[in-house]
Amino acid sequence: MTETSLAPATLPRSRSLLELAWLRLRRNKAAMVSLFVFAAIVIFSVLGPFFSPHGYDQVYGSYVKVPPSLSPYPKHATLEEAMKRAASQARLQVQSFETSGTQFTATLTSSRAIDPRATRYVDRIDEFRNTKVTDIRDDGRTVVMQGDINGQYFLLGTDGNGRDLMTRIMIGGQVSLLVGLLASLVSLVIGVTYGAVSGYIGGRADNLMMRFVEILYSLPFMFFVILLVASFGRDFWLIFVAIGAIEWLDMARIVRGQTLSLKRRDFISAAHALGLSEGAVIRRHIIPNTLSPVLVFLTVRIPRIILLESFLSFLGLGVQAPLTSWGALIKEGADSMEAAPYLLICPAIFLVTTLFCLNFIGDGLRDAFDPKDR
Amino acid sequence: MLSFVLKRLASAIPTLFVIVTLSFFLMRQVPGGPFNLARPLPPQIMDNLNRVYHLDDPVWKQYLNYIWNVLRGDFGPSYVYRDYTVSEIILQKLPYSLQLGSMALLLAVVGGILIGTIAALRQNSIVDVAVTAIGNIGITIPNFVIGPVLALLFGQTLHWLPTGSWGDGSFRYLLLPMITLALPELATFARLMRGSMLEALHADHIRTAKAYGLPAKLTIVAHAMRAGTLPIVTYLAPAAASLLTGSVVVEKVFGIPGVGKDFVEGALNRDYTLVMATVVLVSVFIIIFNLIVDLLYAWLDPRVRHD
Amino acid sequence: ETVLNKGLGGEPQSLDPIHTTTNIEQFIIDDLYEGLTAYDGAGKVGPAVAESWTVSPDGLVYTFKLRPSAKWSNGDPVTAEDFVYSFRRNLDPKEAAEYASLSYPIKNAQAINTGKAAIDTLGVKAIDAGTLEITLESPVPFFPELLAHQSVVPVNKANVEKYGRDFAKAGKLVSNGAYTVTEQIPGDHLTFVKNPNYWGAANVKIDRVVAYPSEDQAAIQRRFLAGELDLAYQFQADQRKFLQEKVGDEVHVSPSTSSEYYAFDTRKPPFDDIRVRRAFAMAIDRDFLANDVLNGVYQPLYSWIPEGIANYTPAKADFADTPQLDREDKAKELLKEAGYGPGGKPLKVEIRYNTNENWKKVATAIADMWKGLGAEVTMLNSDLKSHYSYLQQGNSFDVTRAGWVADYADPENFLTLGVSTNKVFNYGHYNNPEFDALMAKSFTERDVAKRMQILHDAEAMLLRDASVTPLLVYNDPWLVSKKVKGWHDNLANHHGTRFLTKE
Amino acid sequence: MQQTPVDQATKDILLDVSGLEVDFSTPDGTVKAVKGIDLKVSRGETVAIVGESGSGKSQTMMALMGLLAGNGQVRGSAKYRGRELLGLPAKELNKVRGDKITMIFQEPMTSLDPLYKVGRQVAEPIVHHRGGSYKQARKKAVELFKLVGIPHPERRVDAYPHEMSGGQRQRVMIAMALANDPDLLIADEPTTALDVTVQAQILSLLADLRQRLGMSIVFISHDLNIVRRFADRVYVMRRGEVVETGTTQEVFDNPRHDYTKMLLAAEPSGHKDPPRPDAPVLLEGRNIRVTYHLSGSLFGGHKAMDLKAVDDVSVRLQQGQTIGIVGESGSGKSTLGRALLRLNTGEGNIRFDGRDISRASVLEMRPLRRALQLVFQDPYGSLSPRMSVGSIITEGLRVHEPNLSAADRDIRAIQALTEVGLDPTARNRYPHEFSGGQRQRIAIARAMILKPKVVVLDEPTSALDRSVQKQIVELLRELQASHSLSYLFISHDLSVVRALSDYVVVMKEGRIVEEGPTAQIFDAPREAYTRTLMAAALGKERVEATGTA
Ligand SMILES: Nc1ncnc2c1ncn2[C@@H]1O[C@H](COP(=O)(O)OP(=O)(O)OP(=O)(O)O)[C@@H](O)[C@H]1O
Ligand SMILES: Nc1ncnc2c1ncn2[C@@H]1O[C@H](COP(=O)(O)OP(=O)(O)OP(=O)(O)O)[C@@H](O)[C@H]1O
Ligand SMILES: [Mg+2]
Ligand SMILES: [Mg+2]
Repeated sequence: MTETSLAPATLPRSRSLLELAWLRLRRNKAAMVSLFVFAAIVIFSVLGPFFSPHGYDQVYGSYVKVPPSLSPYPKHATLEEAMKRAASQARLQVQSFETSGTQFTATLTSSRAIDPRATRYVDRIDEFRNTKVTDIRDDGRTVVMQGDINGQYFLLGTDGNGRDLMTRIMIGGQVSLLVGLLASLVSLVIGVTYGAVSGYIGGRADNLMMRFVEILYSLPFMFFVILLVASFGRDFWLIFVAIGAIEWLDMARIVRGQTLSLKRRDFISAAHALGLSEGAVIRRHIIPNTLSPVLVFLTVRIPRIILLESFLSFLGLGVQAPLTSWGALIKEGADSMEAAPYLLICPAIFLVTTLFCLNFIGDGLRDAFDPKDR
Repeated sequence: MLSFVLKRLASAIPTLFVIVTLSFFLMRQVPGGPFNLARPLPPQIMDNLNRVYHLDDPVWKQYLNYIWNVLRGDFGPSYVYRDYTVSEIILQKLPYSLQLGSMALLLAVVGGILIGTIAALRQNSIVDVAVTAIGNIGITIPNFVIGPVLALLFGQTLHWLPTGSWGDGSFRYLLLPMITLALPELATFARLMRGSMLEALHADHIRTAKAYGLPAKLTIVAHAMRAGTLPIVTYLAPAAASLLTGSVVVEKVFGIPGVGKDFVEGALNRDYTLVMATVVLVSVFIIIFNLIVDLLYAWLDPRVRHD
Repeated sequence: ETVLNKGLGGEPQSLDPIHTTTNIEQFIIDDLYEGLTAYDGAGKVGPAVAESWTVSPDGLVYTFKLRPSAKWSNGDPVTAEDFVYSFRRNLDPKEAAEYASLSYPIKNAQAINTGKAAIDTLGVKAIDAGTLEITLESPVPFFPELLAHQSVVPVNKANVEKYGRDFAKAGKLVSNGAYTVTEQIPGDHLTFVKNPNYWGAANVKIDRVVAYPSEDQAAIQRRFLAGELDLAYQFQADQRKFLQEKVGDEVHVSPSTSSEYYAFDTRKPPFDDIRVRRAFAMAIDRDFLANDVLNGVYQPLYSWIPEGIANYTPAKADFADTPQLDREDKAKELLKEAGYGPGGKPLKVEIRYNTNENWKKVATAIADMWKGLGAEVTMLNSDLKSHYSYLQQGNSFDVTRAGWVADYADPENFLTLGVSTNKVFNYGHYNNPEFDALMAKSFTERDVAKRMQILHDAEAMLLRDASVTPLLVYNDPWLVSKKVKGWHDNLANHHGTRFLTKE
Repeated sequence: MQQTPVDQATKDILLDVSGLEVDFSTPDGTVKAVKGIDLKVSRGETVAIVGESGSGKSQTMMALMGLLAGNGQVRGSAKYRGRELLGLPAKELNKVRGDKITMIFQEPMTSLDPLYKVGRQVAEPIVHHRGGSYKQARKKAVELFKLVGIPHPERRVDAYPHEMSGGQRQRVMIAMALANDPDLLIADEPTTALDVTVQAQILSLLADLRQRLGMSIVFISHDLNIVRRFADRVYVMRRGEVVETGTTQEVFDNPRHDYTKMLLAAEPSGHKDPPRPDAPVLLEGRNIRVTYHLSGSLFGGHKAMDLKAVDDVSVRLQQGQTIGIVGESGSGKSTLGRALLRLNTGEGNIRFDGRDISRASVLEMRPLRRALQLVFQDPYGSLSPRMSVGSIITEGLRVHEPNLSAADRDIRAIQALTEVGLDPTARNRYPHEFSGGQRQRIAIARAMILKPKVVVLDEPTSALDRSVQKQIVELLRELQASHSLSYLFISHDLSVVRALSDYVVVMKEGRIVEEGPTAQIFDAPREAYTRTLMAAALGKERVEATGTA
């Protein structure tokens, strides 16, 4: 194996560390499938609303809390009831009501002459549309109206305000994914840097830096958030400030701990001997070797951050209604978990699936960056 | 070592002081006071209340007063729970939180380490995937879902366990809240453990242990797990602090008389003195546990001792 | 021993009557203390410690005859002196009692409470041990109702003086009600046991009450369904149907004297224009809110004052009987007149509400309705303290959510929110001298029917000007086990345990 | 110490390896590390395996002990007393491993658990296989430490691995391997970090055990002198194959294969002339002291004390000079080397290129690092485990030649690897995927790629076979000649020291006991300690002389 003097061109390329990691990641089936599913969820959340027939804030008064269904609403059995509702708004009585296919015919009566504009009362409710008066009898005291049944799909049902849950999950996904990924990225960058620097410098600086972490740990977070709202308004980006401000603390402690043992290792001395700057030693030697717990911890924290966002919105920070997030949807769903379990289950499935993907990706990355793991 | 501990404890005093000061002023910057009720109080009565509680003094004066009182061990009366001083409230509730929290902590640590180790040993097997799955569910499904579901299932439906209340403090009453409280941390510990175990198992000295025919158990427990628990140990401090000081959700869902609720309610009620007490409580926990963790870390890893 | 397990719906903030503010404490006070008058099991105010009373012709002097058999839990008799002490304590500025203002009708009360008069000038006098005389500043027709309030029950002077601030703790408290408190573990439970010295002890059937403060409504519901609670206050609004399917008539909802409303800021455009306010008020489909969004624990409210107050017929908003669709047409017209809407000035409206699932749902639905008027509606939530302190400091807003629960069953208690001098509660700063005049007049009118008519007119005026628009009235939701007998749903939401029995 | 050749047919065969193949999968294809070798060891026999670095010696042993890395695969057969070891479940294997068969790893530095005291690690297999308490086992450990010549054994059992010198750790491993009186001892380069006196002591200890207990030894070594004195039979390996085998005498006297011939011929030779006397002093350390604070045990035991690892040592390194540093293991050589480069907390006055650097800050030191390089004694530990070899080697270039393009850096890396005799295709592999000798060369390449002025070489050739060693020595010489480099050469291999250095410093217990020009130290040592050192080495040479005659 020695004495090779091949020209560089015929040698396999020297690959960067990221490339090597990617090569290994690609072989990890679970991670690749997860990456795929995750991408699908992202696409679903980002592009979904453009294809959804419902707006995320569109209220369907007739369909409050209807359960998921593969067939369109309105359900046949409810139609007559709906017509009665519409008629009573128009001060009319329903004499007869029939449907055929997607058409309905209703005969309405009143003690006085009926204004033909009464069709708008029928059109007004979500079940019917295109209602026309086809016959007027009894000096206008009886009218026959015809129109279409307005079939609409709510695959995942509707929420307590009569809004399509699926569209809301899409919108919520955008918010949650953005917050979850971005805020954890923020906390990752701050936490890892801070922890590595603190542990690496050690001594007095470390002591001071860790005391600072303790101080941040102990400050009443809720006041911090309320104050943030009170003094800076409700800027969406404040969420990252608020979440970032606390989430990096654990990360910093973990990285610091790892750094303390790492910095005694010979390869760190070797890096010094090469003349690497302190920053480079931390960046190139310390941090990559803390990667395993960091990646794992990160994937564990993302759901926490997503749920934390819903807590922030409780304090007035975070997304404002009618915008929503998975955390908020789950919270809403939890309130009626017995009466309308799908309100909890549907968003939870998305969150759990996402987390699963992130976990497998995280594990995959961990393995990919651990050269001993093959 | 003793001098290290003493030094750290000494440095805790300025730390605490900074925490108290920052919290105090932070709190006063926040809109709304303890007496801004949903049922508004007439101005005359508001004046009386502010006068009685010295809320009409300038903030710096209130601060000095507060510090002076705290130094004498008086944390003041609660603005909301009018019959009690905050010390009474905390001292009355803390034991419940500590009992439940320490059980949950034990469950989380022991369970997490065990599960994580098993998953690492069976990397990428069904067991691993199952453990990962359970862990993920423990982390993703928030406690405000897990708690009610457990209570619904085991309490309301099956009638095996009470759905809530501290009751006589027996295990029957504590089981569900303990699980709810521990689950997310248990899952976190398990995930961390799995990762660090995988790394530890690849170390060369594990090869040595194998070469010397040490049984797998000993190799794993003594050699791999010791290295593997290091990241867990660091996470222990915040986890312990948060578990031991209770959780507002678990306390509400199961009707546990702990201090966890006071953290959130205190803030929402602007119960300044109670909030300050909880801040001090958390900082004391954090400081002590960080110290313990640093000692534990040094004990586990001799290489960091000379720092 | 009969034990009643009760879910209170929240943690009491104090057992000292003068520092209680919510109905959670009211439930406790009802069991522990008894005032001169009190609510019975059906929610009617009647004699309690005061056996009977007389009113002077000018309506200023009330003379109460105390029940000789009324005793403290330590066996001492309840005397007029105790009441004098308690009234003075309630008004002592050093005590800073939250509900002191409720006693302001008493002579010199306000002056004392604001530190302008000595405490012994209060118009409450003990004629002898069994006779109490209360003099008022001006006639208050609903004074007996006031005296049933939780803040004016008596405390035991010796007890208070002995323990100071600690007197109201379990084991120390000496009370004069049907029960005494023997144990309190904050956050877990309170135990009351029957007070053998209570004058009506013979009729008290439940020996012990364990009250759980649980404030988590879902948890209360679970505990009730698991049979751990016999009686529970408050379940989640939208669970009513679900619960009714499950436990049928154990679910009780009965209207309360409360109002859930939106207030418009009348100080600035667009809501300085009455037409805009009226348009917005009309466009709200209150039936949809009550029946579909909140699913049954609320009822639509078209009047400012809810139904049920004795001798009073609420005034309804003029659009109450118009079909929703026509109201919307009318609203659009009004807006057009005012120069808003398509072609006119843009309408940007922000709804403020304090964080709460129900208020969020309501705001969402209303925002959707107002969008139909061509308004651009946003929502803004904050925590309760931030929300109310913002309003109470007189800050400006567009529309805000607020609620009012009557302290006593009189229309005045609602209408006072619209008085222009009321800087704190009148969030929208409604300022109508005519209305103020009507209100002033109502205090001097001694004839009940006439007085009620005046108040009715005032209410109609308030609704017409639409500075506030009522939305819903809360139905007090109770879960009452079949085992509990003697339960009467009532407007005042008073349910003293002494009126109940349990099998 | 001459052994009579043992007739293997008459002895029962203890270990029988046949057709053993080891493959490793890497991103750039499969590495065939061992390509079907046969090997037999009889009772009481010492079999030596010599051969090129990276030829698969260590991996053969790993394979039969069931210790291959995750990406490795083994085929073939390896029988111990007729029992197939390959594919045996761990439980069964554990009855043999550590009890009947023990192994001394090539890199003792990383083979010990950093979290446990060394005494406890030695005790573990004793307790496990022999029973008894840890207390008794600890006593045995102390004895063993004494046996392998660790000073202050009572105290040293309570040291952690990172507190011990390279040689001390190696002896801990040896102690561990001997603890259970094994049937078969696999010793992979067991004496590389030991000075000649200790080496001799260890070897005679092994010989004694073999005699007394009938222990068999598989002895992997680059030191042909030792092999010759110590082994009964020899296998010569190259590129994963056994190219020649026979009794020691046959192989040494009558090598058949070209590679064997080359190996035997490749003795370090020549000598170095001192630099011109007026050559500038490049690096000078005066009164260097390094003290380690040994904390006392927490619960009584022993008291805290200060260990003077380097005690008032001064060295002057001229341009173009090579100073050899020799001395017993644990005498402070490595510590001194690090102190001179300001890599530990040494005190004293250090001047580089006329500049006082003893107080220089990290920042001020940085530009100088390029000129001051170090090859660590423990190459494995000094290579970042998560970096590919390509990036490890070019790391210095990133710092000191930041304008170099990635492609240029890669070309330099290929050059450097080729120079130290490594296959440049291995750039994308990680340190743990190399053999001991390969890692050592990676470490050398990393230092030399920067074209430094002063290099501290801490045992740079200990894991290299003669042929590669020669190549490296030539390389060092060449670079020195062309760039007039200065070396501080720390080594136990006196023949290399003699061939490379023009000045020798002898250390003992942190102090310099003697120093002078190479010839003077080797031919006319003054101090008693130097004399014993030389005696041990010369004794070797005498054997050599008779052997080659
Ligand atoms: N995990 C691995 N992945 C890929 N290749 C490996 C791995 N481990 C060892 N090798 C390769 O296997 C070959 C044999 O290595 P081995 O350690 O047996 O060599 P050796 O003969 O002991 O050499 P040395 O004398 O330098 O220690 C080497 O070329 C090495 O690069
Ligand atoms: N971190 C440390 N803590 C305590 N003692 C140490 C530490 N590092 C080294 N020592 C001790 O200092 C002495 C000198 O060590 P050094 O590594 O310099 O020896 P050496 O001459 O290089 O030996 P070898 O030839 O075995 O490598 C040894 O006794 C060693 O045990
Ligand atoms: Mg080897
Ligand atoms: Mg050394």
